[in-house]
Amino acid sequence: MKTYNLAALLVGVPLLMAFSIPLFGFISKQLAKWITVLTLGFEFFFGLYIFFWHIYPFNVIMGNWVPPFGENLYIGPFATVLIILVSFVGLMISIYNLWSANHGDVVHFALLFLMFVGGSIGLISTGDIFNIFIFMEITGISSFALAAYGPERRALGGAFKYLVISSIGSTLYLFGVLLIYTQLGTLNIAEIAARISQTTSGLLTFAGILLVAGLAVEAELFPFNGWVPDTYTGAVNPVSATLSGIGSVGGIYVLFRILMTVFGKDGNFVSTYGNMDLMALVAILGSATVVIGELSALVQKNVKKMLAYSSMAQMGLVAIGFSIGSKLGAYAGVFQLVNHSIAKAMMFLILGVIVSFGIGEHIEDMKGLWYKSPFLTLAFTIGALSLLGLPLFGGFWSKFALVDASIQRGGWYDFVIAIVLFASVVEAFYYLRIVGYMFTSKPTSTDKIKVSISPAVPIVAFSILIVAIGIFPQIVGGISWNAAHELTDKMGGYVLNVIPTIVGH
Amino acid sequence: MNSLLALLIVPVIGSAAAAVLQRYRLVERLITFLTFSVTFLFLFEIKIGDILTWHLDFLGKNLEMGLQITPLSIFMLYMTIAFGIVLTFYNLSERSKMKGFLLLLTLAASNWIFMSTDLIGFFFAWELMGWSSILMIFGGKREEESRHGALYYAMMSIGGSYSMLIGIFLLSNLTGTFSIQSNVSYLTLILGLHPWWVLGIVSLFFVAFMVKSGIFPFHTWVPHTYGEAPDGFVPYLSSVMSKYGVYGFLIFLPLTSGAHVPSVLGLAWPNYVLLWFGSVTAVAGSVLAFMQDDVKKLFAYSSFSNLGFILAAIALFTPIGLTAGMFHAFNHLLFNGAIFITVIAVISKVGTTRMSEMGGIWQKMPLTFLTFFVGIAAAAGIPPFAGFGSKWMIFQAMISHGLIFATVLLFFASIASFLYLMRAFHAIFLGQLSHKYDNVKEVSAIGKITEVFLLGALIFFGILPGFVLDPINSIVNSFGLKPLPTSGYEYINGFFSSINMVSIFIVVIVTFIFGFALFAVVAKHKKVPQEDNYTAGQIPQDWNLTPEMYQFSYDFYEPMDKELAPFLKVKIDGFFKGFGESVEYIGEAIKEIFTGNVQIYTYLAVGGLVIFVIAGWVVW
Amino acid sequence: MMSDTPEIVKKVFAIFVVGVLIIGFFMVFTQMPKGNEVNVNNTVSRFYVMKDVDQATQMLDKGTYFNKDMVPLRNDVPYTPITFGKSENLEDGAANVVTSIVVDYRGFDTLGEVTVLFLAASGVMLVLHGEKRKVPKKKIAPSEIMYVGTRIAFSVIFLFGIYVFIHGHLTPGGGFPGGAIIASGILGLFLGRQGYSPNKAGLTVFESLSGMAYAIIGIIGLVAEKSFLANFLPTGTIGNLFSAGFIALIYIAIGMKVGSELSAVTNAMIVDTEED
Amino acid sequence: MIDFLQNWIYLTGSMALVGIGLYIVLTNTNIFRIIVGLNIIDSGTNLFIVTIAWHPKSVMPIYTATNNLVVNGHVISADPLPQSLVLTAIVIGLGTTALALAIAVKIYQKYGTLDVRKIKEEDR
Amino acid sequence: MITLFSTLLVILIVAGGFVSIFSKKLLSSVISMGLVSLGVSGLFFFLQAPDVAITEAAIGAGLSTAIFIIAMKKIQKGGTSDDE
Repeated sequence: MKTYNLAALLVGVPLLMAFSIPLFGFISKQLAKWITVLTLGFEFFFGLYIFFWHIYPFNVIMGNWVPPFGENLYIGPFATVLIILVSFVGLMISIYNLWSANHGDVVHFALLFLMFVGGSIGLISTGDIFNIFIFMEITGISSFALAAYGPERRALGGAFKYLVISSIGSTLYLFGVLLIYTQLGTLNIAEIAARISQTTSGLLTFAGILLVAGLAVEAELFPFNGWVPDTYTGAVNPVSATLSGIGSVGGIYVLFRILMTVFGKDGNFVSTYGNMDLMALVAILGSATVVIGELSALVQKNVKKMLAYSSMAQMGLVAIGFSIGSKLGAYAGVFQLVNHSIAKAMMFLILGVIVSFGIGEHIEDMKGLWYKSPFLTLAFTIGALSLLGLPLFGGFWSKFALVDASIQRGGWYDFVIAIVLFASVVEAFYYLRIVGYMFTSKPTSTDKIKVSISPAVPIVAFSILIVAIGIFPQIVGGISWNAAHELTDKMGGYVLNVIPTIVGH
Repeated sequence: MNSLLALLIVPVIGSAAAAVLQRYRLVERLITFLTFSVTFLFLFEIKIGDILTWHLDFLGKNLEMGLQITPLSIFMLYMTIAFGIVLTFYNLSERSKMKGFLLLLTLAASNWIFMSTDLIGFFFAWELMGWSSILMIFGGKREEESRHGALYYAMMSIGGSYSMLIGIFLLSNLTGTFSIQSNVSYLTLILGLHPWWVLGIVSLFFVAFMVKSGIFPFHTWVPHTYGEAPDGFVPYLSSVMSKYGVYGFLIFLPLTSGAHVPSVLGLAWPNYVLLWFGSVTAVAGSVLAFMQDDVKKLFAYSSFSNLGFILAAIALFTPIGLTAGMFHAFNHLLFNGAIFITVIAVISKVGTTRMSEMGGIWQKMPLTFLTFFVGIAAAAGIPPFAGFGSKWMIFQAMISHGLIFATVLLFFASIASFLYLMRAFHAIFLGQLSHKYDNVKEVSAIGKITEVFLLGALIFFGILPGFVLDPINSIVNSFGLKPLPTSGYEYINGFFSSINMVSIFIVVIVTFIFGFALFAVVAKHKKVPQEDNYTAGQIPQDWNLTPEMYQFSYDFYEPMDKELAPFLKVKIDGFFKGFGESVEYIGEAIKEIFTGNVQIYTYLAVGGLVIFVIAGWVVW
Repeated sequence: MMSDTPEIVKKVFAIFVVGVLIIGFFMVFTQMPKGNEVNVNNTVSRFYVMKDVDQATQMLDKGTYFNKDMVPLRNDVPYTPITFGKSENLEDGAANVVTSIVVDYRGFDTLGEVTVLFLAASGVMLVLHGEKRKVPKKKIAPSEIMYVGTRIAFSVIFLFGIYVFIHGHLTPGGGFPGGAIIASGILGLFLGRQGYSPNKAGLTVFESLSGMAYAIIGIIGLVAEKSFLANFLPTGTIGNLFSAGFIALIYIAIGMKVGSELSAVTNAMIVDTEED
Repeated sequence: MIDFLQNWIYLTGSMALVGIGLYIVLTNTNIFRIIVGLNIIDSGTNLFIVTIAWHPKSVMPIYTATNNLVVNGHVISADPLPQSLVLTAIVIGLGTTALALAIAVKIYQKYGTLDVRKIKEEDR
Repeated sequence: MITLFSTLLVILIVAGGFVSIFSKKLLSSVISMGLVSLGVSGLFFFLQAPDVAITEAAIGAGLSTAIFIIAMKKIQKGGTSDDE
């Protein structure tokens, strides 16, 4: 067991800074936003440090109580890649916020945003199943408040819907956790994972269903994703970007941490203990989500809502990838998660810039954008083509891997992938339609959009990253493979790294 | 720098430069042209057998990717890049919204497609080519229609790619490698055991190729897309991009014609099916073409009709069939390029694509007229131009296999092609010149150079086909078939006989001069204005006749249109459209799930949970 | 289930859904230890109660904690009896085991919990931002008794709240209820005095500083004991006021934080609102 | 009878609360009532968590002069861990409730209604 | 004895829950929610969880209900409001 307690700062620093932001807010509102940027920059570079110096996998022990007695953070390859992803996306959106967040209570907005990202990082790194609940609530409550922020009233409606569904979801999750506790008497993920087969199978199944249902709310899987369209549409654009680029990452992470590490039964293809294969359940949910999301997006005329539905559908794709249960599937899932998060966050940010110039969200309003701002149009196109899985952009490789994994699994996954590919064609249609509107029509007015530096930085960074991943997939590929290993080999990849002596004498 | 790599890198660099400088149209066009030329120069550096491999850390494996030059690929490379040079040179004077950087991306992709030794690179390049051409088509003149055309193309193309993607993984999961060669040889190995299984996998690939080439029943996107694409891009689309499908077929055809495949009439089943697809495409294309009034659409149909010929020929996979197919592919590139370049020249001058509004242009654009004339003569298979030889060989190949009915079909298609070419020829260039076009001028110097070059090429390869047949023979050889005998550059050797193109050329020229002299000396003719018509005492307005309708190309084949109309009601197009509409309808219905009422969402969530619980009981 | 579904259908369906869910739960409860079957010695709590985690850790390091089937041998961990008021320098000095878990053994949870409340308060302020305090037109002066009474009551409640969180490691209660009690005292002030408003900036400063104090205590642990949120103070004798190391410090921070936060929430909610 | 009762009564109570809360959420259209429902669900959850920590012979988990938690090496107190979790859950419940109420108040101001069916935009 | 007493309490709580379902007035439903919370906190005492009981009483029963009533007052529908 390797310990590296300094990494507690990954959670500690955002908390400290979040607590101090109201004080900075007395000095200047701008300072509060800069604090967010600096803190997330710290997180990002800490993540890169962990990655490049190859410190992972390691444990962070809280309060000197080693797992399974106390709480710990476990930062393996999967957590590393997601921490870097989340902090990068967060950093970029916080830079964007320097420009965009300027009405209402900016100080508290900055604070909540910081804690949303910090909470997601905690969620990703924690090694305690109840601690996950706490961090889910941290991200949850901050995202309700963030979603309610904004000048438009629809933000409030969306936030309330999210709140209700999410509360029910977290209650279900809590029930699931405690049902497991009654059997095993511990809350540590590693110990539960090692001993999951010692539970009563009926109870385990039920607990698993509750956990899946609770976590599917954050992971945006049908039928628990009713909140998605309204909340994404209602929230201001950087918040939508955050929800889709960071929030769903955390949701998916926990869902598959629970399913594959805690409930997982090792094999060629990971399945779960209990009477019911929850992986198959999630695969069904994922397919339904993809189809419903894409078809709903197809008939949308509001671009933001279209992005929301597409976001949902993409999460379905990610879920399908993980649920295949093989290394390749997990690899595809991680890859797709990274690509989706970057691309979708960028597209919401671009939409935010567009809307701020008085251009509407309706698809007709996108006409002739090319003549107004080639930069934004190109960036949007890059994002869209990446989501469609076209080459030169990151999404190509993930979709490639996803199809490979499903076909390798065979069986009924052939149908799943057929459905997915059909839905992808639908997705291609509506994205290319927007792109077409942007490129073809002459605009009615030719006012140029001047993008100032602060929103331009994240958009440029995201597009460069998308293209870089598209050309050199090994940027994400290597660590994704390690992450896939961690997920599919639960004893070697997770449990023994946390509690080395669990195998016994 | 390795010149194989240069074939990929140079276009990409050029593309980046063109993208940055796209605001300055002429600079952009110049960069495009120069990049094509430089790429062509690198082509001289490479020779058959050159190979380049590298490794990609992907899917947790160290995948080997590579480029390799085969006789087929070098033939394709020369063909496409040379045509690209001609086209981009012409485009220097062209004004449509063609984006040079996308064309260069397409070039990089096309080079990669022809050289790739692995399926990952092949698919990557295939998709790259797909989306860059899709984006290009968005730039068409009419925004609604071009968007529709591009989306139609995108849907078909992406659908085809996904089919290929599934095929790739079915294969690679069997063999554990992505190398094309080992996959094909593996398939050959298991062909005896599971013929239908192999055919299933291969047909997944074939769908993609058929879509890209516009083969029946996936031809429906062709007219929409060709018709609406930016003018500068249409020749590339029809001449070059349709050949990717041919190349793809040629990768897998050796396999399907193997000895273990169930066969019919001495021809392996898949080949037989492909042959029929090809023949039907040829006929359908021709028939649909002569009912078109839009000139770009007409030649779009013409283009895929010719692809039908090519497919039918290569599907035979005999020496003569293959030679004929490849030869026709080459000729198609040439004459289709010539036709489309002249057509877009005319379109850019007269500003319409409707043939019924043209007429008499030959007086204004004589050189264009001549090039077009030679082009359609070649397309119609009139000796001595390129096109005659290949069609002649195709018929020989069909007959030598005893496929009488298919031969008849192809023959019918060939005749139909006379009809539509005749129509286009007449409607655009002959007849009376409308006063609208009094100010129309011949193309610019650049255009003239291009046209002269194409004219020369059409005649040169028509009378000295050996220059093409030689490399084709080496291709045939590389497939393990015995190439046809060669006997000099001017000879085409068929299965039954051979012809000397030079002597035919002399005969034709002599005949033509004689005929023209006769026409000039004997026939009485005078120029009349368009309105000068015999209306037999009727007042034209009573019949709702407007001057446009006097134009003799108006409703050129009206009687035949009426005869054929009932048969054309069955539309493949309608199938795809209906499918799209029903998907949209389902989408509308599904959207209603998200009503915006939080209670419904709660019901969904809790209801979903309850369903899981019940499912849990069932398996309890 | 469209919006215009008749009420009765909705109700029946809701009863069905809820019923199925509850029947499912009960079927699971039959498999769950209940009543006399509940055995705390089978859970990790055993060590928290016995304050024996160090011993268990040693066994874990030696590899004798888990048997071959990975079942932990919790009952084999050597046990040192604890006598109230006598035992010294235990690994955790709090007499209230729940407190010791909340603040020490699972202190990270509590840090998160404080954050949740903090975020909720911030969220309330974010959402209700832009609401102006309307100056009440007619000032109803509350009766003198009310005025004096609430002030006296407030001081008593305030002291009680402080007592509750300072004695959190000895008696039931702790930072959260203590803070809530203080907040309810302030709520009383609202009732007693028309137009009362606490010093908002002061509340914010208090809130921030106490939150930062908590985080800094965690970081001091990281510096001093090489572990975030580790106890860096001596634990003293169990049952004394000055025992349990940093638990009292943390509970004071939490108490102040929760108190000021909930007061701020109450204040944000209670001001008369008007669109700006 | 007593055995049966003490095994089941608390579980029944907690489940009844969860059910009642869920029923309220599912059938009432008033935002405030939905929040009431969520709160009741929370209460039920808390009761459930404390119940699984309890056994009939347990004592409270606080060392005092008279209260021995460990007898013969066996812990006899109620399980303190779930109790500490409940503390967390209660505070989180308060946070959610406060935020929900703030949003509800704002919704009433902006939409002019408390009916969840009417909280939606025209263009969906 | 304690069991019987707590049974009674549970019945009361459930009754309180039903009141909050069926009461026409929003205020009474909120109050009954507070009572449910208070009853639950009483049960916590029986369940040997004094910490939780105090917290639930102070936060769940006290402050939550108070904030509820404040919020209701804010929308001026407080005491007399019916739903819809």
